[in-house]
Amino acid sequence: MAITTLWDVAYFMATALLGLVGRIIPPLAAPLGNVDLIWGLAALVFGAILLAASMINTIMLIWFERKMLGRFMDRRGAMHVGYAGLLQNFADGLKLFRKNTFKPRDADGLGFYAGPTAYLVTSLLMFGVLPVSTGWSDGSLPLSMLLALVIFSFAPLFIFISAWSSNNKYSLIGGMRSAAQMIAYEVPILLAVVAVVVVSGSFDLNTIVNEQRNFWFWTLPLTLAMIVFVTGMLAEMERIPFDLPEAEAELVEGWNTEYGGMLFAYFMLADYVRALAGSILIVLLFLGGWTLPSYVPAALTSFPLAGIFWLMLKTYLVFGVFVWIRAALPRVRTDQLLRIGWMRLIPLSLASVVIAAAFVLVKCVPVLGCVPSMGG
Amino acid sequence: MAADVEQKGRSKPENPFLIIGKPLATAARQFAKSLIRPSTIVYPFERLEDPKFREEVAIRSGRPIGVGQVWDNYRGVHALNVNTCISCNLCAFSCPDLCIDMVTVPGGDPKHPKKCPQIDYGKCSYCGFCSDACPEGCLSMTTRYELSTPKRAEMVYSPQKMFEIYQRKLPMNPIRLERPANEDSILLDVPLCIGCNACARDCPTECITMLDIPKVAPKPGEKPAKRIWKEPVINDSDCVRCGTCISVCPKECLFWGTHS
Amino acid sequence: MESNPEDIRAQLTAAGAVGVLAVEPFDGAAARVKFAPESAAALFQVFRDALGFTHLSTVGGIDWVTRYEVFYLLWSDATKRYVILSADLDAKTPHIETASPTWPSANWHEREAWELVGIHFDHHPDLRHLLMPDGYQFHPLQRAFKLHEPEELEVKVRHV
Amino acid sequence: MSEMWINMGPQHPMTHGLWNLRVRIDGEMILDVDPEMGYLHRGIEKISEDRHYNEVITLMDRTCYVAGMAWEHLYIQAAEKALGITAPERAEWIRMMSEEFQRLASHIMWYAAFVQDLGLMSPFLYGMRDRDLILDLFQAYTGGRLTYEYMRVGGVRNDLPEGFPKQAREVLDWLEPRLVEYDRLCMGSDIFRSRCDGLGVLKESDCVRLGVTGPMLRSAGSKRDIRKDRPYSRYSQVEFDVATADAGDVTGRYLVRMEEMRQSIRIIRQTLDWLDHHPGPVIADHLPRWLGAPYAPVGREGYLLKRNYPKGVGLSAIEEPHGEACAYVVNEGGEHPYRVKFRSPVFANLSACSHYLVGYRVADIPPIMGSVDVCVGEVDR
Repeated sequence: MAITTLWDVAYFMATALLGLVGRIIPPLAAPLGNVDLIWGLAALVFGAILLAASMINTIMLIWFERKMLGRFMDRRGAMHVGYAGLLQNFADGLKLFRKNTFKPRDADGLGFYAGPTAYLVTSLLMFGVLPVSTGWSDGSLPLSMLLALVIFSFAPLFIFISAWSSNNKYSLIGGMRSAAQMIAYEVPILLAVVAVVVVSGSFDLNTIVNEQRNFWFWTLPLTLAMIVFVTGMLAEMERIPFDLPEAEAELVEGWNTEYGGMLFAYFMLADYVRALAGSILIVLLFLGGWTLPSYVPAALTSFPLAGIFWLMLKTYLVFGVFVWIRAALPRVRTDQLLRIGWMRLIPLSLASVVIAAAFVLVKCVPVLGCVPSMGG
Repeated sequence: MAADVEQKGRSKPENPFLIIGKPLATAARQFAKSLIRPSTIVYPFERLEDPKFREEVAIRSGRPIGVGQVWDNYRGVHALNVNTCISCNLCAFSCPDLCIDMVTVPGGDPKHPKKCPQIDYGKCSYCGFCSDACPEGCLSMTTRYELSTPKRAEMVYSPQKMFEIYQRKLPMNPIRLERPANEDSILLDVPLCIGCNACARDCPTECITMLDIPKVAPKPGEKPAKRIWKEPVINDSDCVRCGTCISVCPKECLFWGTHS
Repeated sequence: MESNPEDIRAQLTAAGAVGVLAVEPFDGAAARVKFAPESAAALFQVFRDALGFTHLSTVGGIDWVTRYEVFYLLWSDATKRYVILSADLDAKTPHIETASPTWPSANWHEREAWELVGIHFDHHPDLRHLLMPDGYQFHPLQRAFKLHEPEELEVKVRHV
Repeated sequence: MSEMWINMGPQHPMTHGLWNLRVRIDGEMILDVDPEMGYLHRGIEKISEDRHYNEVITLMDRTCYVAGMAWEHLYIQAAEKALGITAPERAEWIRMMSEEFQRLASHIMWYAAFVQDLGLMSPFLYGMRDRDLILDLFQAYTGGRLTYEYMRVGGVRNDLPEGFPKQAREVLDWLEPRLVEYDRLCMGSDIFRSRCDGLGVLKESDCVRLGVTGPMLRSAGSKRDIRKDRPYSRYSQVEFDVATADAGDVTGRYLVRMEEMRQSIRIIRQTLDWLDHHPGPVIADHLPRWLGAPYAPVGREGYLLKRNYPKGVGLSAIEEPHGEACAYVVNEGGEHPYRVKFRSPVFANLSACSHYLVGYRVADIPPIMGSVDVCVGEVDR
């Protein structure tokens, strides 16, 4: 069996593990050889690898942001734990882990504890859906993009639950802002995605990425859609121009005011998990995913794990742009945010759908030539 | 929505598009500059008072650190030269926070024990009045600023501890108070004096000598004056103007003023 | 910046102000106007409207043990000068009419003067504690309030 | 959602100090505000009555912890008037330079905190970085970075050290382009403009009525500046313009403060030029000993009555970075001031806060209160 995908690796590990156990304890050899059992264990191993990879990437993302933001602000960022502060976030996480988690007296216990947990778990679910390279998962979901966006939009529910149940006025205002903001920005995001679907003719992220390979990504015909999508993503991630729900100047910490210790860490982590997933989504939808344009020398894409390398590089660059925006722009106001969402982005996203449809009809771009396969 | 409150701040129509190019460019320029070396100092490892580090970051055009030199005149922990201290109490008098106690140190004669300042840094406000007041220059402030400690009692620095700091030869604050050229002296209200010797006894510099004065016979009908026929004479050049004599004078006959 | 009490006196006479006891020269201000506390409200109006002292800088009180003094520092944008109004109040129940209707900025200054010095301002719209805790019974800037004896004070704080 | 009161403070990122802004809101709309002060009340006026004239200076640095020099200057002027002492010419120029440096430092500090309230973190660090250079200068000639204890009744503590004017000019050269950079980050950004335009409007007549002074007043179009209208120190001998704006809103206050920084740089340059060519004493050559320096405490009534001390009342007013500050020092003879009364500009500016907050949104509170530049130390004193 050739090991080409991560699933193969997981399956191989599960087989080997069960085989080893069967070798040591011969009576168990036959029942352990059950294909379903191997498949189940392989799924577990697959999930564990995925979780570890995404968590490490998330924490690296936090480090990346801290260092980069530091340079934008003429300072250094984390310095001392590990080389250039690489392990600082692990140290911070350990500290939060050791802290006491306490609940305000009048807070609702179930919501208070379940909210952040569910928020983190649903955010992590994203990585089960997003393909990271051709060798990542076996097969593909036909509607994976839709599924990713659905998972992505779970968040306001849990934020609101945790905000409401922590029984704090700031949390409440923050939760309401969060809900309003995320709902307002779902619409332009979905419309921008429609433009992508129109051009690629598929809801499958694998297909979308492969389609882009032929055509120097889609930045030119889908520039407008990309701007709308990135702006919407900024709002969905609650990053700085749109971080009203946790606007610390007026709302202390917004919806996570009452949280401390590990529950706060859940929120922080989930925020960055969402940031990572969102950045990956942007790369997949607009920047060619793990592929490079077809005229790039093959040597650049043929080394081992090249797909993951290029995807992560692009992801970090996209996230770097977010950090840049954070370093340079103040936060907008709630009404302005909603006005930007409803009055500017939605018309823009509708326009982007029209533009995309026009491209599909013409199948040509003035400078770059014609692409017969466009539009599926 | 309460009807009586007018909604404000919504009159100006907003731009259709938000122009954000300038701040982005400014941040990017700063990013590029900081890539070489950010302006911050990695504090416990790099210190501005360290001359080697100072040379390294010295004048470099366009960098905020090293725009100029750094002076050694920070008002930090005190250094005390116990040997030259004359126990004049001026530092304790001058302290606005009452954080200086005069404690006995070994070395004085048993009759007049030598007293030196002990400073409670929990109260000290680092105003420098004490080192300004010190007439002998034995109490001065150093650039040392790290004195955090887990115990509050350790914030009280005894004279010996400050003497150790003195012996470490840290950079001292070179600024001395420029004292006015012709200061007030201590004057005597002669008719009030009873010659009790209190001022001469307590003078830290021993600049007061009690001189005999001719005995004045009581006028007829008056009781003879109850006094010792001596009078303090103050050697102005030795006087540090601590005012101890004024405060101990039982008859309030010494006062500040100018010879004229 | 010369002190110019004659000018103030002339203007006050022209405006028909009553209750002015004395107009003294004062270094740094046009004059110090002593007035009788009973005629405060009318005099404030005169100073604001006739003399153009539109800006009330501050209100302060001094405890002179045998009497209280309340002083108002006014500024005129037109003539660019200060004037000090000052009134003596009796030591038992020092009180004077509030200046808040004339200068709304007096509100907080009078609250402060009331709680720190103990001068009561009649008809003040909102005479609550400002710097001290609610229910604080002492007036710290009175001479009878000595420092270095905090343990003798019993502070009753009302929790709202 | 029904109306509710929320407490913004005493520990809240918006407050920049220790005070409590109670806000009644309906949704995001502010219906009423009620500031609660006094969390930082240290009784400075009372403590001053128990201290020597010079020892009050240590309190002045702590009155407003970002504008210590200005408050020292204010108090020293009043105390000198009350005691009948004049400082030498050079000391006055050094004081003026110190006050302008302090204004620069205070405004930069304000800029840093204000922009950070809007969610923009990098200008905060730029501001702190540049303010540090001014603090270096303060350290160079006073020995302190925040609590200077520099001015004395009758002059200043010491002359400027050698090499100071050179470094001061270098710092000014560094700061001038930085101010442009600040502007690019704020005024160049439409998000910033849309956050600040038309917020917290207070018309000139309202400002005068409510006792609001300083940049808040000048942003509404008034040209009142104590430095111009009633020149103290040597302000009559330097050239500068009074910064004004028209709108009276947050943007206006921003513009006024930015322009004031440029004018401060202008004043400092003139002052440095003057100081270069006029060496001289910096403290009055004859100070009564009972005043100028510490001595054994006497404090007995009999002594005080027997000796003749001058009596007097001193009033001084300066244009502090936050606005018009006044000091009223009563000298009844003796070593301690009889009564010290300070007029804090922020105290008055804050007392008007219901007039510029009601009707706006919760999200507008940080920019509006940021533009007021609250320094709780001088409100509570």
